[in-house]
Amino acid sequence: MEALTQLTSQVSEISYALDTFYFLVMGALVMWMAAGFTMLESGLVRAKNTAEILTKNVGLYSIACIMYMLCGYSIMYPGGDFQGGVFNALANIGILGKTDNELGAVVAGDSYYSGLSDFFFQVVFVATAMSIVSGAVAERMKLWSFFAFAIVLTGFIYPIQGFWKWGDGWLNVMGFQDFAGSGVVHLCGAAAALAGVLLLGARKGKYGKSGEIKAIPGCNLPLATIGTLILWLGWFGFNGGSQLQVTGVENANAVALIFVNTNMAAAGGLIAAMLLSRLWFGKADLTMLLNGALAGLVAITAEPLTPAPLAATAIGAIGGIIVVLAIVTFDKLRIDDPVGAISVHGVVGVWGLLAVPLTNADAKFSVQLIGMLSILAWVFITSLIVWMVLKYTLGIRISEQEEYEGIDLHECGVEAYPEFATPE
Amino acid sequence: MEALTQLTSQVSEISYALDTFYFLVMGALVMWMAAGFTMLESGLVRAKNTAEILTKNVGLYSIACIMYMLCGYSIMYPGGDFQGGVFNALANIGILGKTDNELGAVVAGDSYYSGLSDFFFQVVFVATAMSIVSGAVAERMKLWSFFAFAIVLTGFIYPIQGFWKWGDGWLNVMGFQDFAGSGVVHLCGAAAALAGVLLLGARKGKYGKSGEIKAIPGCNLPLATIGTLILWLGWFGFNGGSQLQVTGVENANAVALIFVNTNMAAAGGLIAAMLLSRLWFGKADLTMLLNGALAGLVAITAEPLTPAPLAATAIGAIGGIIVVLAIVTFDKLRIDDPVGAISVHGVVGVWGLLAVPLTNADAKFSVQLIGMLSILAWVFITSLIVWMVLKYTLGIRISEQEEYEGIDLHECGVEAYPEFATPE
Amino acid sequence: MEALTQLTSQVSEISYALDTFYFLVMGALVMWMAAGFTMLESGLVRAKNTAEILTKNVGLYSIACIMYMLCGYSIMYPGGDFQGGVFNALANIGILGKTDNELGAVVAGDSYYSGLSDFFFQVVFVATAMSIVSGAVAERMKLWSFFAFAIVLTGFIYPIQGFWKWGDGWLNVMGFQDFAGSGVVHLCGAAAALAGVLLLGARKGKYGKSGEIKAIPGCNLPLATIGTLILWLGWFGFNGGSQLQVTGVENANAVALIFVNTNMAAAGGLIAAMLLSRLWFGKADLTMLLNGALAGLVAITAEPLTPAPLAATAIGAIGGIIVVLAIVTFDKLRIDDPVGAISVHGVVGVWGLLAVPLTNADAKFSVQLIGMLSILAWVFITSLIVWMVLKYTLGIRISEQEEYEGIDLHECGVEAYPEFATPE
Amino acid sequence: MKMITAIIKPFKLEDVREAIADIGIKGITVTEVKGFGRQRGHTEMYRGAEYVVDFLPKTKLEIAVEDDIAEQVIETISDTARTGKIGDGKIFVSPLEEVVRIRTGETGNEAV
Amino acid sequence: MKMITAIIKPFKLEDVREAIADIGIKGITVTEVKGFGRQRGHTEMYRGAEYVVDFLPKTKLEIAVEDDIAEQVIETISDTARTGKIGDGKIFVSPLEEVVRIRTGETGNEAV
Amino acid sequence: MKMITAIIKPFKLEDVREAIADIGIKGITVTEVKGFGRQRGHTEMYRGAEYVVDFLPKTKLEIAVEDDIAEQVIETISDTARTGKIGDGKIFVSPLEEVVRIRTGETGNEAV
Ligand SMILES: Nc1ncnc2c1ncn2[C@@H]1O[C@H](COP(=O)(O)OP(=O)(O)O)[C@@H](O)[C@H]1O
Ligand SMILES: Nc1ncnc2c1ncn2[C@@H]1O[C@H](COP(=O)(O)OP(=O)(O)O)[C@@H](O)[C@H]1O
Ligand SMILES: Nc1ncnc2c1ncn2[C@@H]1O[C@H](COP(=O)(O)OP(=O)(O)O)[C@@H](O)[C@H]1O
Repeated sequence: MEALTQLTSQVSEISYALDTFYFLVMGALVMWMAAGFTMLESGLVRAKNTAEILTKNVGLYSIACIMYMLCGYSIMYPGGDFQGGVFNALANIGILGKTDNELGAVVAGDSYYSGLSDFFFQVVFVATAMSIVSGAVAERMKLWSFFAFAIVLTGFIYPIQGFWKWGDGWLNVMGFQDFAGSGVVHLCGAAAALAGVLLLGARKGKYGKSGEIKAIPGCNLPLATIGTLILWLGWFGFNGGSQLQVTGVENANAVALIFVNTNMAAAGGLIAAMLLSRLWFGKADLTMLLNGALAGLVAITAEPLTPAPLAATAIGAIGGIIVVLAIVTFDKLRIDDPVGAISVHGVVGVWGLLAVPLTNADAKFSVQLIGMLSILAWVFITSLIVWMVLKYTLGIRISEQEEYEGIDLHECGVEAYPEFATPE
Repeated sequence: MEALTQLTSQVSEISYALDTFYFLVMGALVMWMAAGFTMLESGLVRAKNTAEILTKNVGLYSIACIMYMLCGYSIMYPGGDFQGGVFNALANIGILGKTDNELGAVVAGDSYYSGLSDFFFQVVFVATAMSIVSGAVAERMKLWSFFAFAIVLTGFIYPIQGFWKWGDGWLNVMGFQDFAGSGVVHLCGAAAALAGVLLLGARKGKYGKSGEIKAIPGCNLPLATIGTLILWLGWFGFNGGSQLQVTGVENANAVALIFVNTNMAAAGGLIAAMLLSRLWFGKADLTMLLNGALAGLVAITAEPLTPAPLAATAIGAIGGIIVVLAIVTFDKLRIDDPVGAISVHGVVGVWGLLAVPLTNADAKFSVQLIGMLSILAWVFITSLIVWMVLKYTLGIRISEQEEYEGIDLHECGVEAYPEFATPE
Repeated sequence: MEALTQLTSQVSEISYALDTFYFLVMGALVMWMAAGFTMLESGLVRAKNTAEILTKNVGLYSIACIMYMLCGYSIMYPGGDFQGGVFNALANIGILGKTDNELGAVVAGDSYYSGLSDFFFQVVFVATAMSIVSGAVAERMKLWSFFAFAIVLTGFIYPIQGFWKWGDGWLNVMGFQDFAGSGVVHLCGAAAALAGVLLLGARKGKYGKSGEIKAIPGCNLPLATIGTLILWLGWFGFNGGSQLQVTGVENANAVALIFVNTNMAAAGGLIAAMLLSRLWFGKADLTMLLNGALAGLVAITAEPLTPAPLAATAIGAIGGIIVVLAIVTFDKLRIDDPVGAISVHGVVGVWGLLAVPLTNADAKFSVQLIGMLSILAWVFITSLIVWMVLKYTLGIRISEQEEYEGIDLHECGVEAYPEFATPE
Repeated sequence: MKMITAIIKPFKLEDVREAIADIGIKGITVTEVKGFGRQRGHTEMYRGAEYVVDFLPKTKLEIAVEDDIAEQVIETISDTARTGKIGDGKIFVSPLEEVVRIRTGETGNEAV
Repeated sequence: MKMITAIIKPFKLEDVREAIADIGIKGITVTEVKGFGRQRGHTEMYRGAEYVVDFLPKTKLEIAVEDDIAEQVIETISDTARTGKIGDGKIFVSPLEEVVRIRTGETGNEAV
Repeated sequence: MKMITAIIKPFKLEDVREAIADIGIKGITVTEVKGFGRQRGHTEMYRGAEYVVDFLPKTKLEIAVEDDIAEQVIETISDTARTGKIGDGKIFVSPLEEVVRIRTGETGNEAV
């Protein structure tokens, strides 16, 4: 009997280890998305603004990690059994200050993975939300104002709405469905970006005097492509990890289905955007294909578990269509988003949320709508306020001269490609 | 007793979860190879054809996923217990249409990983085969004809010969050994590429009027290098995942040995190609080193489990020698393969298959030869027919003018590096 | 009872598989660091020396793998139960020559992961150490002398001091603490680099006649950035895998904490370097931020398990400050290190080792100092001897003319960016 | 015929091109150059070391014109490219003995 | 002496270079330029927005020659670079007062 | 006024620039060019195929000067850029009829 008890305990330990390990691997994949955003955005801006967008991306990731550790995680998961440990770290620098699950609780079935692995997984999500903003405001925003905004978004704005759903707040109670964050992460990032872009205005030269839209081509499409493929890979962690547990036949099957659906949605989005772009513009505009794949990924993120693979492909494909339409529409509205972030993460994020009821019987369209609007309103309004404050204090826009010469020289002091591209 | 039964069931669940998770992680690594091919190829073509090769690579990956879901998987694994679910997805869009293993079957020992994880792992393999073609026909093929070919290869040609071996078809019954696909994947891709290249002809300017071979240097070697390193990393999934199970001491040891051998073969291939290139050409031609590493990887893929690490290094090193000889020979034969794909995956794929009997007592040289020739003949002939049909319908080659100006402008409408390279 | 025995054995098998799998995944992440160093270094040199630095990096990785297989592993772990198998591979090419743990030993609890998975994990560490050297001697060293040095470092110098600590040698017995290798790996690489740089001298044009320091900007900062992010990701494997086991609640919690701390230290290092660089130079010098993140990672490597996350952030941040100071100081001392490798891995490696007693009660400052000095002295002196021998045989420095025209043409025969950058 | 060579600030290229198209000029050849003049480059820091960028990016226009409109072209360029700040650039006028249009073989004023 | 400046289509460079080498010319200086002439650039779409590439990539050759072979060089370039299609380019001839070979200090026809 | 055009080895740019600044020259325009002269390019191997790089990277300086200092400038460039090895480059001198400083509208010697 004792042998059996010991074995039972051993089995619990293995199960705990497997789920923790799964969580960490998925989290590492999501962390890798930071590289994806960095490369995508640096490929879609001009050479003279490349060092700055790189700086913004690595900087925001670091800020997000620190702010989420300091307060974001505690705000988002106030009832959790772990956040205290992290939060109290403030008071317990050094050896103390971390408590994780103990064997007894594990064997008793109270916890099935390490609390710190949960923190790790969550922290890389915040960075994702903030990365979305970075692309939309590219090529014209002051670096330090951007970082100031990053502090507020990752420390407060994001965690508060994150709590509503994932911290078991009112949206969750209401039955709002957002499996891995089409709303909580992607729409959130896009809403913050939209507020910033509206205040910031378009890049100089983007819209002609007589109203015409001018193209400002990205300077390095291989980087944009590897960025997209990194995001595609990372998204297996983003969605796959959101199952939160892999142990058990049902969980394992779920994670497998999520991987398949995530992949199919991206493929569907890419193909749809490619065909539409070919029909509409006459050419297979690579940047639209890349946005199409990302749109597929965003679309399936709200519910990667209930659709069959073919349905997932279709959901992604619709995302791919929407994103092309949205990009062209925003351009017509003179909302200048150099990388299409608001279209990909915002407009398609909305599509993802509203598509959940199509395959998930537990979801209600009305509730999805309420959830979507709540996130949008909260993030947009609070962001707008923060951007406003920044505008009238630090200022958010660089000078015309600086914009002309490139932010790199003015904010970073270095050129990204000193031997290749001549700054204008 | 009940406790024991329950524990047994729990242990089965963990084991199932571990194997599924292992499969998914390995699959994600193979998916990452798509980025490897994309970067490798975009580094080895000229700037003016870069956007198109990027487009081809992300497009073919998406097409491969969709075609393999629609019919490829069912063709390749007709007797499996899962393909029905995927295939029937056609009829069951939405909530239905996916069935995976159930707890009972798992505890009974009938299935040890999720069927969908198998699908995921298999689907990324198809994309690998198709990626091989993309590099060989680079810089002169029409984009849409390439995609048309991708549909046929990934939906039909590849799965049929895949079935011969991995679907337990006649090659498998005969005792043909191809652990992870030196033949089924790599030789397959190379044979399809060869057929295309023969019909397509060389790039304009590759061979002089008086018969001399001209070099057309790749435009971005850092990209080619990261592409190779991505493939190297992804190959751990490619070979390591082909053990299909990690649970159990024997399986775990096998996967570990495969990782070690895969790594050593690549190292051996790179060093051998480097030394040969130094002796022959007087310089350490980086592109040859990269091809050497890939050759080592292709060589070990047919049998990464029976050689000891030192033997694996030698098998890879011979691959590295072969690839340099093959590249120079194909160039002499005026078979123009901008990235060396036919040499790396085809010629060295053959070497990999024929080397199996050296370390695996179960393999017979004659059977390996039959298997190799069957795959080669099947894929080459069917591909040739498809390319022919395309040639006389859509056309496969861009016009001389378009080739001169670069495919990017004509097929994609964008330049890959608008600020750096002046198109001719 | 028999059922129970069988189940116990099955559980041991799963546990063994999980730990082996964990080890392999972590090892794959460390292997990926090779791509990180390659990209980082190729981004920070000039275009004309890029093909060579790529060649050096892929070449050294391959050499490290082969040398470590041939003798390094046996030297470092002489008492292990596995190295014999690898070493004897020399005598047993082919089917024999590999022995791994057997079921009996596993159930008896004698071994909990595959010996080959350990070899895999260890071999990628050696490559890391050698990669550090490559950056510091960039843009002026002869390719083949570099490779000759790589043979000696990875086959002998590294394994001998590695044995002192991880092979249970005298430093370990003494209580020296170096969890994942701030000393054994990073300081080791930096010490070898320093010896080389001192003999080699600065790049032509780095220091003016009148003593002024000239900047030689790196040519491709997006590559340097993705290189850093790859290293950041790979470091989860580097530190996370050094726990050596994930099974068990305690181990799983430890691995999770290591992931969190590794991430936080990098974030702290980046932010600290950014702020210091802003205050000191007036700009957020991107290359300093990247070095700051790496400094944070090196700093936490000696002890990622005892600090709480906030303390880890602080340890990393101090690393970030130190690295900026060190880079500027080395420059003043006219020790020319194009990528800052000696500062990042050497100076901050020392900080990492000496910071262990701050959070780990088992560590003694004096012992840390002895360990640090021993590693430094051993590696520096032996390296200096090897570099000397090379200097007076093969020669270590390229000619002034070659340096002017770029090493690429002379050593590799190819240009990295033939269409973009005009060689001077 | 004259060859008018103008060194201007790169961001004025578009305006200048339009202005001289308006007065009937059909052909221009443009080169990216680096200029060194009274306007001094900026000092940058890279990894803590100073880094002087002495040369400034400029755009060179070459325009072959018939003698009688040379004056007008010079004035147009001068007016359009002027910002009044240092670094506005210069215009050089040199004699041109012959012009050939390769496509047709026409020469002289016909060919301009 | 004359300075012959030719603007040609980039892909004709190799042919022109060979043709003038055949008539004994040993020195050429080549610059990548952007040309604006009768041949108009193309209109592209990027993310749904139109994108006019007005300037076309051209290659500029500068060749200093002795007076007596100028005519022959002009003809050779003209014949070799001609495709008969718009955008073939132009040749400009201007006077050259002095040429110095830096290596030796030779001047005049000796130095060409 | 004269336009002095010098083709030099790129690594001599810095020295030449300093030398002519020392004799009072304030403006230079620099272009990266490819040169074809007596100095031949090198033959490379890429993937086993030969690969001749015919053109060598050179730097072109254009300096407008007043007539009376032209000689001195030519000598300074010539002396500073000389290495005595093949490929040192050439200096071309051509007449300049007018110079305009865009910022102020000044012309002639004033504007140089
Ligand atoms: N004497 C000259 N010869 C050749 N180019 C010149 C000369 N003077 C000026 N330039 C060119 O004109 C550009 C603008 O000159 P600058 O002296 O800065 O303008 P300004 O005197 O009108 O303020 C310089 O960067 C250089 O390219
Ligand atoms: N008047 C001019 N001055 C300077 N460059 C010119 C002039 N006219 C033409 N060019 C150059 O010659 C190139 C070819 O001119 P284009 O008018 O297209 O040729 P064509 O008239 O022979 O068809 C142009 O792109 C431009 O670079
Ligand atoms: N006749 C010429 N016309 C135009 N440029 C020339 C001429 N001769 C030489 N050059 C330029 O000068 C550079 C150096 O010429 P080269 O013949 O190699 O030098 P040298 O004769 O002094 O040894 C060439 O690369 C080319 O750019």
